[in-house]
Amino acid sequence: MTEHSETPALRLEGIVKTFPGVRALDGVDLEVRAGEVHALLGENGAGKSTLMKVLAGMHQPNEGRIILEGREVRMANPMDAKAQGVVLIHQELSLCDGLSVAENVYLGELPHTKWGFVDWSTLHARTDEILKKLNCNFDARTRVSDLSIARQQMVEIARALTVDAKVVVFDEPTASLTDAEKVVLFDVIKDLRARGVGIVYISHRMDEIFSLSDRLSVLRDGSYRGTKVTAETDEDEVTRMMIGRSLTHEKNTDTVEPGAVALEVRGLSCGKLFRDVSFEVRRGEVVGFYGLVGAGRTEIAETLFGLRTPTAGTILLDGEEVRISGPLDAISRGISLVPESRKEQGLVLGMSCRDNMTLPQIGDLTTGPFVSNGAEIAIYDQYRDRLDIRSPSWRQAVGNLSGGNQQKIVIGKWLAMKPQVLIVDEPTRGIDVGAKGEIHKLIRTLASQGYAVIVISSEMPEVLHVSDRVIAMYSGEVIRSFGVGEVTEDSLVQAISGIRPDRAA
Amino acid sequence: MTTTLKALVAGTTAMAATCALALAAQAQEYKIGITQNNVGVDSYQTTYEQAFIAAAEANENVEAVVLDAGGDVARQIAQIQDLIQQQVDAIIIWPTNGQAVVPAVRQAKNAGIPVIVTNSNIAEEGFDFIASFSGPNNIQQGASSAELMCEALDGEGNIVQISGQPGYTTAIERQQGFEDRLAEACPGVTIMETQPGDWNREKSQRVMEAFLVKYDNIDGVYAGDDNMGVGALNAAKAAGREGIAFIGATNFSVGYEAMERGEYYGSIYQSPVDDAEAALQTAIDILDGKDVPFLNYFETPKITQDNMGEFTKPVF
Amino acid sequence: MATLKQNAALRWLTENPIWGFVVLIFVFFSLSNEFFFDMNNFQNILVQTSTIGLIALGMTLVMINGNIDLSVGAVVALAASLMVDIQSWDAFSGWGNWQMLPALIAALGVGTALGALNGIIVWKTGVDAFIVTLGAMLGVRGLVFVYTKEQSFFAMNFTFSDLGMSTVGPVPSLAVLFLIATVLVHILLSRTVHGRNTYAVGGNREAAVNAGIRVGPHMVVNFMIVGFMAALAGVTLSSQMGAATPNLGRDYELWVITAVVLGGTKLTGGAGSIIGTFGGVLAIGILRNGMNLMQVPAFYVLVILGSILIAVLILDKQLTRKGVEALKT
Amino acid sequence: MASARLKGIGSLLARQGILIAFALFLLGFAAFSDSFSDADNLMQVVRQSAIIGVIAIGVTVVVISGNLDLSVGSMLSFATVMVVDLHDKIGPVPAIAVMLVAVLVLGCINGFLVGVLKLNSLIVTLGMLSAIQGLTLIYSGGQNVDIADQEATWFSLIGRGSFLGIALPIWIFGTLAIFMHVVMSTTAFGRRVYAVGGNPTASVFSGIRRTHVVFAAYMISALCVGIAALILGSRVGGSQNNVGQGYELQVLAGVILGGTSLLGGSGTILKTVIGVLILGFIQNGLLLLGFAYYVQWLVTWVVIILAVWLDIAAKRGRLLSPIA
Repeated sequence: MTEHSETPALRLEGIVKTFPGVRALDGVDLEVRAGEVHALLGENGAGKSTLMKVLAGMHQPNEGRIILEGREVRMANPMDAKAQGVVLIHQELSLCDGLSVAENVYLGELPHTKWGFVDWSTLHARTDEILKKLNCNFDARTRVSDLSIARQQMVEIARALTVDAKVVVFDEPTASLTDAEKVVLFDVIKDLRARGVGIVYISHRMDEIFSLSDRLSVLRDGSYRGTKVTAETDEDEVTRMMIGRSLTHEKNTDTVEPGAVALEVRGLSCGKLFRDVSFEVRRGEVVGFYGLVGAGRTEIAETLFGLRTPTAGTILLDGEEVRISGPLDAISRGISLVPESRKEQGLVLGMSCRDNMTLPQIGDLTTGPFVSNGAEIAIYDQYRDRLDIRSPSWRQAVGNLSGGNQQKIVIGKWLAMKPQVLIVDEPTRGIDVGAKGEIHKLIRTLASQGYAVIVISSEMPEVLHVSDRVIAMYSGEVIRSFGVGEVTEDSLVQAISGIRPDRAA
Repeated sequence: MTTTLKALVAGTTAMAATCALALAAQAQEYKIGITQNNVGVDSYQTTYEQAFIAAAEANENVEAVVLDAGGDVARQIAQIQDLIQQQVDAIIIWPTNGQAVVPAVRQAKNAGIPVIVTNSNIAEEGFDFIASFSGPNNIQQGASSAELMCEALDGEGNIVQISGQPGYTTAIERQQGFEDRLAEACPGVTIMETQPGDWNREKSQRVMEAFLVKYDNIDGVYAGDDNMGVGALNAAKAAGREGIAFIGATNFSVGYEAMERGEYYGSIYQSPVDDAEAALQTAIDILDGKDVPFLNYFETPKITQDNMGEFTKPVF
Repeated sequence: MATLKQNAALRWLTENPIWGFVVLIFVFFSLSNEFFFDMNNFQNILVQTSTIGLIALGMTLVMINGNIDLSVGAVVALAASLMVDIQSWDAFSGWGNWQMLPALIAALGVGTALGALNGIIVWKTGVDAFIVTLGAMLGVRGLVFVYTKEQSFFAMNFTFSDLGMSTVGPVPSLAVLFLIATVLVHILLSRTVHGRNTYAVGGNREAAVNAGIRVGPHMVVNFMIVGFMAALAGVTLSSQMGAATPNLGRDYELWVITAVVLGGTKLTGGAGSIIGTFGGVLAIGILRNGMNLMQVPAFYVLVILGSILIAVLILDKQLTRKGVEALKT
Repeated sequence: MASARLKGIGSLLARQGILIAFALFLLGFAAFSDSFSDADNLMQVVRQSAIIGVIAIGVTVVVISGNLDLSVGSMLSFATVMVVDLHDKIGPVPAIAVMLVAVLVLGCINGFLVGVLKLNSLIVTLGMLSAIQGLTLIYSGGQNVDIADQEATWFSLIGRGSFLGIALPIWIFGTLAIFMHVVMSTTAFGRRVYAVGGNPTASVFSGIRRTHVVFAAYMISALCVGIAALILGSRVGGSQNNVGQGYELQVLAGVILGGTSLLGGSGTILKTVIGVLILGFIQNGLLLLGFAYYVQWLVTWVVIILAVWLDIAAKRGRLLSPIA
């Protein structure tokens, strides 16, 4: 490690941030030196995002100090933070579709002449310069809505380069990038580091953290657990710091004898979304789908659930060819889908816990013309206990629950349908470690009870942990199917990057 | 879906038909354009339009361009401009507002097109730009209604007034004529309150219901037309209040029937057919170069239970 | 290169389908009515649509912001009443034709102020603009009646209505005013920082907030612009009539919104353009004018206009459809 | 502890603000106008509100499903003209049947365009507002329609009769309100409407046929308009072609006052009833106090914004919006 100036680029001291009823940050310290990549780790809900929002001026801390290059500062708002040299690159895209790349990059600070006219030549020249630095093969005038998600991510990153940044925070920047794009991004990060910028790098991907970062800090439950020099630690130690115990991301070793084929898919295609997909799922078996965002996994699930019309191929349930006309049809045939986005697709946030949970079967829970209150509450109680859902009452609006409890409501909703084929898309996104383990256990239990389960996940340990077989997808195609014995992390990573086994060999 | 589709088809057919009609009619002598206030809002205006079209068709020297402003002043001005654009020989206008159309009328005059105002006069400032007015005298009508009221109450009593749509000339003139004449002829009759009924029977019924609750001493009701008058009558009947004299204007068939039943005191007889025919005739006379009086009022006599036998029942 | 240009043209048309429709009805009426294709008639169309058009320009900004203003019709009436009434006040009787100036200032000022009031309520209370301006639509109409006491006003001074009927060279002043306003608002929206921020605020409000755009004041400015435009429309309309009536501008909000939506502005905000709005305004103007010239019965005009609005909406949906791959939600 | 209770009361105040405003208005009017608190007058306001109220019940269902219906005003004109016109031609029962079928067809069109084609409901029903207005005029040829002998037909009773001393329109309004309230709060259909309005995507992912739900909501709205047309046509014994003009706004004002969010997914029928009654009492009370009729518009302006503001403020826990 090279020595830089004595004063760190950024120091956070004793940051406390409380929300009504929650102490999100409890005296967090963090020190980022100029010219280092400092990884920030922690499970979801550990407070990383809150900390970064405090840093970027989106939240004001209740206590504690932010010291930038030795000077105590206050970040009144995001603009203020940016002006002082602290830039946050959001995990979720925050671009405006209708505007050009340049306008998005300089959003809120468009260069202008004294009459308020946008100075287009300056704007485009500056933006093109930044895009060139990022090796982007699109120009400043391109409309953002015409770009792919990955390219939009690059636009997001380009924003950081508009100011003379002292500290740049990357929040899960690689979530939707291809490997080639990742390489470019890492070059950019290294370039920033060489120019003496302090970088905070938030990611769940250990490989990235270990290859990129100089030091790392860990948060757990809103409090600071310590900082390590990356080269002097290992994954195991970091994991223990994050979750307070060792977690063995073992492969699934249960050997349940799979039963008959419950679901078979032959040559299924849907336009450009996915092509010629074939696989089968047996009763008592968990099949994991692994791949990058946009690889077509979710779209397959949606097709099986009747939400998309396949352009080719057949679906067989229990050996019988079926045409699934819509979700209602899918449900009546015993297919359940726990969707990818719980807030947008899974829940009606303004409705009570119970009402959400019984929604798909509300038509069957009637006595006479009326919905039977008792039957509904019975179902809610059963799955609340089974999934350990923490909610003050069934009357509580789902929007007021924590992410993990919300996800459990969605899972409960579909378990209550007693499906033959259960599809879970990103089942543990945004869920704390404890609940994660429970849900994994639950998935295994369901399989052992004879359900056919499909798990779609972007987390390799999860896929490896719960699946009997893993299907790797790349760009709408199935690249390879692994049995539980033959899968390795390396081969899986290769597969989802589009490298077929024959060529890899 | 099908309804809209049908209507659309019907609309297009109508469009094509009128188009053909317009082309075929080129050879005729006088092309007279009319822009009406708001056809369809009540039967008077609709009957007027039908009578006008019938009269124009009966006269083979006339080709009529019939437009409707839908009650919107701005649209009426646009229609006058469109008529000027089509170089019609004369324009008949039923003003949506007596004042607001003056500049457009002036524009027509400047384009050399004589303008005839029908039914409801324009403001005095515009008199220089029109060739003639043809229609009822609404101020006189209001005054006549006041006289009827006087007669009905023997010069003593408390009444309420339900006026037409606020801001519309006919409503304003009738109200003005009524109030002025009443004060003059019958100082013993007091108008306790005036509320607008918007030419709408249901609205008038509601207004009357409120009056009935508020005042238990109503002796008479003056309504800006019979449509509203019958609404007020309905309200009084429903409330079981008797001995109220109802007086309206523009005798509608419902008013005529109520009079037959003895429930309605009187009204002003005004025939839309006479109105339309007078307007067209005035226009033709002007185009023929005949001498036409500037204010061409047609007769609007009082009609009461006593003399109603002299009048045929209105068709609207 | 040629195909690239062709693609650009095609793309432009798919983004502004209304112009295809404008051309279509233009050709239709030109062929089917002898009076339609005429310079004077085109000027008429411009003057007739200028009222709706001016308001639509402002409404476009507000709607790109993701808001809406239903009170514009009432503001038209209030501004017109002020314009006509104040110029005849005794206090200004010695001013000659300059007596119109205080009236103009008052009319435009009140329109802008009511816009600001709407905007501030939307900003500070967080109540949806639809509800705020629905209330204002009733309330401002109430103000008009309180102010006018149900009376119409008439401008004694004919100079005022002459102004409305005047021409610049061969072109009517009001048409010129409308065209200039269109160009100005187009420039405002497409070239200034405020204009570009309008898209940002409507398209992704959170991103705009994070980028330091002060969303509240920004929205207030746009409400003030639409208020100003509605007042200006009230002034021009009253100058055509030399008068003002309390019922003026009824239903205008509906036609303005129709024009803006026909022009491709999304009710959810973030997309839209003045070029599209201008097309939408022209479409309504040409339809009305053409149907007048062809003497389509008024009853059918209502059905046709309503159907066309829905038809364009369906067309727009078809153009942006994703095809067979779409998620069936 | 005390402060928590205080806060609880504050939030209760804010949440039930509409009821409190209602009570204040009633008390205010009663204090200043002798005839206001008269039982006959109160009853009359309810009766006069029945037409708007019946329509508002249907519109509330549409709004809860996340859409708007601005076409109810011209649909009311259409239905009233039709039922009155046909009454003398084919008799009351067939007339009512034909009219109900006709409005349901119009409801179908709305439902198809918004539910199936997923077009924006504001614009669709705006277009329908204009189109139906034209259809009404085409149907009647622009003439008023009347029932010739109103004394002789039982049809007149719908709007004018009474039962147990209470006017029939009130019975219809009350029964329909309670019925729809029960439907919306206790049946599977009701639950689905709330779900679709609350989150259309999640509803589809839960196997709800959103298309059907939205379609049904528009059918209910149309049916309510049909029922309102019966009251209106019977009460007046005739109809003009523009009789329903502007009703859409009054109805919407009532629904909004009742606290139903235009975003969908919340609101109840009974609150809409209260909203409509408040409007009715404001109108009546101000008239009785001798204010010009247009003063009620000013009051409505203030009341609507205050009511919705309080509602929102209670939900977010602070008075002013956090937007910078």
